[in-house]
Amino acid sequence: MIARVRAMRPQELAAAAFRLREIGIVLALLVVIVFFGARASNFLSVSNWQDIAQNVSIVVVVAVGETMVVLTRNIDLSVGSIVGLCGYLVAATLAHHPGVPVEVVALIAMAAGLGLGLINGLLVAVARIPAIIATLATLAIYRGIDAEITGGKNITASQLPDRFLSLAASKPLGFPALAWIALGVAVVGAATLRFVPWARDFYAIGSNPDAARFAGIPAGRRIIIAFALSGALAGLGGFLFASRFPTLDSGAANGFELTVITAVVIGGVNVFGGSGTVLGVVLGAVLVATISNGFTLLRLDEFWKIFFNGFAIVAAVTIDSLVTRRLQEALRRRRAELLVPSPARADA
Amino acid sequence: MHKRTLVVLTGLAVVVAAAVMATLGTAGTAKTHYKIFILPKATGIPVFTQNGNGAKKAGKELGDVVTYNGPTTVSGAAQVPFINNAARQGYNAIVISTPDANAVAPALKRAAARGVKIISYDGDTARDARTIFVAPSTNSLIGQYEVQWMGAQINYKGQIAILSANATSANQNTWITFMKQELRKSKYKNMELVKIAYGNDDPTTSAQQAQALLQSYPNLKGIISPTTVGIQAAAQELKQEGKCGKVQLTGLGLPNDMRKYVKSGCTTKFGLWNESNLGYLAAYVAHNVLDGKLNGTLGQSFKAGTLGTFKVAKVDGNSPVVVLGPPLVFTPQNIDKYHF
Amino acid sequence: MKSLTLRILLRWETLLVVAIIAVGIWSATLSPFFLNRANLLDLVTPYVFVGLMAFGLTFVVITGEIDISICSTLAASIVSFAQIFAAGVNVWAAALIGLCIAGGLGLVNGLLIGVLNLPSLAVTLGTLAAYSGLAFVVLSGEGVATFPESFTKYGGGYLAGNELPIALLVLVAFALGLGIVLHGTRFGRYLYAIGSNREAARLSGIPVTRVRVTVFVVSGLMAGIAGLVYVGYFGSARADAASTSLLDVVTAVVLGGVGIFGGTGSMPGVLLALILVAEVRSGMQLANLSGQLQNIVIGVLLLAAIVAGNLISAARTGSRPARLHRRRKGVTANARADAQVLVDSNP
Amino acid sequence: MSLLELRGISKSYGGVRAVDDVSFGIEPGTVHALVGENGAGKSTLVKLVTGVIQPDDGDLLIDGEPVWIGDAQTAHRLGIVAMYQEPTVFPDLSVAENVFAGRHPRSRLHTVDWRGMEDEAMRILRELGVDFGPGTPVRGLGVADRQLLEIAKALSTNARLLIMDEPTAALSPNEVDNLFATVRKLRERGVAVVYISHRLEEVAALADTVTVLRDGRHIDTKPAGELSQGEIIRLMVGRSLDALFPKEEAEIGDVVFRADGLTRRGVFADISFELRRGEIVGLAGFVGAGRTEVARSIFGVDPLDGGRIEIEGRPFRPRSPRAALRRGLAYLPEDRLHEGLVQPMSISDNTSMAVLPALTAGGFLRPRLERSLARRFMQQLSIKATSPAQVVRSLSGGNQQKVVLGKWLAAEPRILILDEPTHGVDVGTKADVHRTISHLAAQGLTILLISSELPEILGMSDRVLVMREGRLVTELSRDEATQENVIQAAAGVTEEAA
Repeated sequence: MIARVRAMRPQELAAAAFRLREIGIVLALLVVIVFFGARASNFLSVSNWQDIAQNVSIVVVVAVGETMVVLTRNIDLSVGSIVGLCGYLVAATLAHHPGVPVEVVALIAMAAGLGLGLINGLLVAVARIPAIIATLATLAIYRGIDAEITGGKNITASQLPDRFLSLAASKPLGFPALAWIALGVAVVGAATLRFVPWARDFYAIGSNPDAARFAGIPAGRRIIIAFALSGALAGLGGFLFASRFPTLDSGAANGFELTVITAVVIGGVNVFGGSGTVLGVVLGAVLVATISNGFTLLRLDEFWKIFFNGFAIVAAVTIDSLVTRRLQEALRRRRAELLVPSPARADA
Repeated sequence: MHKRTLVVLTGLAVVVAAAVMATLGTAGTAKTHYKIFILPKATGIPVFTQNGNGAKKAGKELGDVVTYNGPTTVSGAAQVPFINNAARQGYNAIVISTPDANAVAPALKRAAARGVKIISYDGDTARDARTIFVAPSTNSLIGQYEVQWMGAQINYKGQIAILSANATSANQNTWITFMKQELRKSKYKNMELVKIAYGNDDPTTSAQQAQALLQSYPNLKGIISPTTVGIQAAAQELKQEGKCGKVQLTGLGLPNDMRKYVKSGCTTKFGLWNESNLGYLAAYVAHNVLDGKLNGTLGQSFKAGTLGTFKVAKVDGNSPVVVLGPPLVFTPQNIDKYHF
Repeated sequence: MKSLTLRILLRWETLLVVAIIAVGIWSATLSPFFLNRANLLDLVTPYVFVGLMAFGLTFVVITGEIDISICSTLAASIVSFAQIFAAGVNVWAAALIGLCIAGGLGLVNGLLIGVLNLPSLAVTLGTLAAYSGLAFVVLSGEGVATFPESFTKYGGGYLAGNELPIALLVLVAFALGLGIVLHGTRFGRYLYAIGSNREAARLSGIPVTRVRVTVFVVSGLMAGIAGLVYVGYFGSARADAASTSLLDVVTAVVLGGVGIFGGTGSMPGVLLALILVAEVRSGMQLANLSGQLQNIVIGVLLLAAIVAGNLISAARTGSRPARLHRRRKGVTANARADAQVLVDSNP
Repeated sequence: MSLLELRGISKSYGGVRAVDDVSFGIEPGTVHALVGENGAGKSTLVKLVTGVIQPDDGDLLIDGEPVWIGDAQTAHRLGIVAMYQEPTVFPDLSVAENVFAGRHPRSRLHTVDWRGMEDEAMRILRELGVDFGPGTPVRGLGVADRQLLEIAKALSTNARLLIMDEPTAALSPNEVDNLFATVRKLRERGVAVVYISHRLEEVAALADTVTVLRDGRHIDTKPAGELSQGEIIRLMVGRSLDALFPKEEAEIGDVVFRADGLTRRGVFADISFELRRGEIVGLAGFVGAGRTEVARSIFGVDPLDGGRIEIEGRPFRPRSPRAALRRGLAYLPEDRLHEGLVQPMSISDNTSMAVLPALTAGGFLRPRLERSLARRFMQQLSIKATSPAQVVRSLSGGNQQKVVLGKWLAAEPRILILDEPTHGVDVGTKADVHRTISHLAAQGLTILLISSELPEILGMSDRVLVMREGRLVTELSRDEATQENVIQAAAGVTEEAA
């Protein structure tokens, strides 16, 4: 196999590298399923996988938004706070006006999220604040607003209408409702990143910002759209979060951004932007959730999950950079063979 | 734009921002009898809000200024700035419930050194860091009752788990010790305590811990949750997994929170106490300590407004303690009588 | 005649002093207790550990990198220190081991970023979670709090009639020491050179890799020292220690005038910025504002610091305020070509 | 009427006349070669035409109409596309998307029409006779394929004028033939191609008309048939040797530096030469001959795949610039802006940067010492600045170059490699630098002078080495060397073809 790889022309190597990441995650997923399946009796049970699907659905919805931001070589740390804030908005709206249909409340959450994302976009694209600092600040600011609105009076599940509470429990066709919603978001997200022109520009901006500007792509406006979408999907994530954990306090979804970024990085989205697919991110999210579920079933300490998330990010980034370095090496070696400067040619 | 004007502008902006913050500040310090600072484990948890309201009611009767504030997340370290601030603002007494007895001890001792009287309630602090501990009920009773309620519901057979709050919380650990003592009795010989999980009084974590319990112990028969946040999260989790009735639930919970779950059979018996009375009593204890009538010697007695007289005693090895009374028991039949 | 950069730096520090005075006046109106000597001296004490971490982060940011794993490094090192101490080891020996662990965690970051040239944001984001996980595994839940007074006095102890906090002396000592290292030594000059133009620094014979690894070790060590002061002040070592302090540390560094793309910044600036953050926090505490609301004000302060920095640098050089994109490290072939094309256009 | 006409175009940088009153026209459907030494103004003209910079005076006319090309986008709209030695692409995207980045073909529903895009890309690629498909990720493409991609991109915006600046520098022989076939196809489609190359045999094989530039002035424009390679060389050279090169006589000592068989796969191969104390050795050759790459490998910046180096008789393995400096070897980089100086730092900080270990006591800086060092070189190299504390960014190009020179002289090297030391600086600075170089050589410093300016090479060097396409082709003594034979060696033109 190694001989074949070395013989491959760099073009095939690059195409293979493109697919490598998704294949890699699927392989890792199979290994994990076999490992935990053997050790924990109820790991392969339907109800367990329904739990996994349910837990992963919120991560996927928010990760699709985060992916769009990371593609443009930025990062959005504030998604955790947006989920918490919009989650509380959903609960508060339903508690005070139980009559409002659930779908409208979801749209309200997405609209609120969109607004918060827009602010992130303006801070990064217009005020020229580096994304890491801007979203670190808005992480704290949105969490503060969340605490101010909650003002110490948590909304408990008992105040929420049953129609909303039953959403998380319902499993149409055996597949949790939240997971259906996440699937829809992933499909729409993948389609957008594939077929919508301004979404394709995210890739160009992340891959080579100078060339993108040169090709006439309005980088600033595109980045604002990316942050706005990330905020909107985090808002929808807030809606799902509130239905899954109906008792909300101002600390809801604290640190959730780390889980989301783990899924995005493991999912093969390049930290420097320019490459990454929604399929990869969904697979990455499922892998993380499966391992976390496996840890629970093995009654491992809760905190190994946090350690695993961190370790996975570092490992994914290291593998990513080694693969690209190996590819450039192959390119240079191949070009060297072609370029044998023979003195004879000069005197022709 | 010339550099110098630019910098002056930025300087001005900062000064204006500072002025805006001034209008935000709301505290005023009116001089009345005593100033008492109520510091809960965290604001936002309904039971602690009710403690605060009870204390304020007592404050009105006693003519004291009662302030209720605290961190939004449950952590001992987060309470330290509030303790220092209360001392600095000249409060006469701090009435504190803490999730981490040791984390707050140094700050409380510093405050005491400045003449501030320290009273603990609900979550006790290190013994040498407070004058009197106001207990909602006799700890041993709470521990025994919860095991008895659970035993009755699963007719004394099967695996059970405990979903607690913080691992460092004194009241939780005391109740759990008494639960273990109760479980050693022959009546409970085929009931097995398999796991103690910690939800840190955070609704989301408690729900995740409850789901983890159900997943990692497929044939679990019952969950005891001695915290109002934990019992409510566990009930919601059982409802979502459709396991109400299959896995019994008991512990300490607020009637308003649990009414819906009692009606849908997720729990048939749980207990608590009147949280506002607990706050009311704690405020009276603080007032009497400041008057010098109480200084923590056993046997001293005092009148706590409408609640009658209480005596300082040594209870379950902890002293000096003032106990509110026996726990209330809520059942599907009497749940509608209580509205807190 | 002072050079241009010195004048601007001074201008930034004087701005901080003005802000400190303004916030002081505001806090005084809130409570008569604010202006008494004991209170003023005690103002910074709860944030000394934030300042020590900010000093470590300043070294990293000046070289053009970032380290957001410092709070988890602090947590992991103090829980290890606590467990070793609880196992009966003398407190100072245990503290030394804790520091070595903190330095070791910093070294891991340094090797991944300095030697393997991985992006520092992604790596330290990963180690933020990994080290926090380690901290909880070492000491989940039950905090250790039986530390002797002889140790905790450096965090929470007082001198001179119970008014002068020892922690303040620790902070000033480190500010002086590290300030000398940064502004007065060869190592410090290397940081500014690498932060401004890493390629030119390498061509000038500066041991770039060794320096970049070292700054992350320094950042780790300072998180370790901050941890010891934290334990002293709060009296207990828990795995979730300093989990909400990242915002304050980053604000102290950025508000202190340290350019986020590297190459600029001074230790006095960061110290003044820390005092300002501490003052704002304690003022808001006096106004009984909740911890979360305080975070809003600090978050706005952080954003304002960057915008002001952008405006000043734009005014000073008249160029576009700041790059919209961080240049992808490891300049690829075609990027060099761009550089080649443009080099002739502005001699 | 010509597609693009330059009329009286002039452009100068800080006193240096880069382009001086140039006028000529480029006809559609022709390959128009632009030749001249480095610094003759070729790349400045390219930047003028592609809107990167604007002329001081004179007009650019498209189809006879005067136009003002304010930026790259305007040039694009006018159909002018430039292609550089290393094409700028989106490495993470596929070939088709690289061609249509920012202007994806839309389907009826305003979505990206992938099939249409790939078909269109396939059509263009087929026309260029390319062997990779539209779906290939660009990250895996070599330089030659990336150039074809740039051409495809130009065709997709139906560009009318394609400028190719040294396109064959990094190509293998059959890749060059492939490129020629493509250029001929473009010509048939009526596209005008401006072909800039120092490889005169390529110019002879491909170009319809040739324009020769020298010292920024337009010398002549003639149909290719009427100019032999030798005549082109004679027009290219003959720069006035007006600048009097004060070459002090230096007594040449024994061998200080010996390199043999230096090789870096795909860049340069078996380079062997010796340098003697007090000697100035000129290293001539065109852009892409590998001179800078050799210097960077010797100085430890880039890796070295083979060969041995001896400094003062002792073997030297170039691991890093730091190791080279410790052995008394210094390298003044070609790219002053990015590799020579740290712009935001002061003159004294930059001057002392390479010698900090010597200037510090126990690791502590001694600013007084640094300032006096800086003053010494400001005075020695007559650098015009207010004080050593002045930020380098605010200095003129010439003064910046002197600061870089001062920085490396401060390192008191025994062997100094200078890479284009007077590139793009005013005449005054050039004379100062030359005076300093020859003075240092007289004091026993060994200098390897890499330069693309023939008068400088001939005027300053005791010996001249010439490199072409990664090989050392000839060595000429000071007396043998003339502008013609150096250029001929560099361009690979033999006697009989002249």
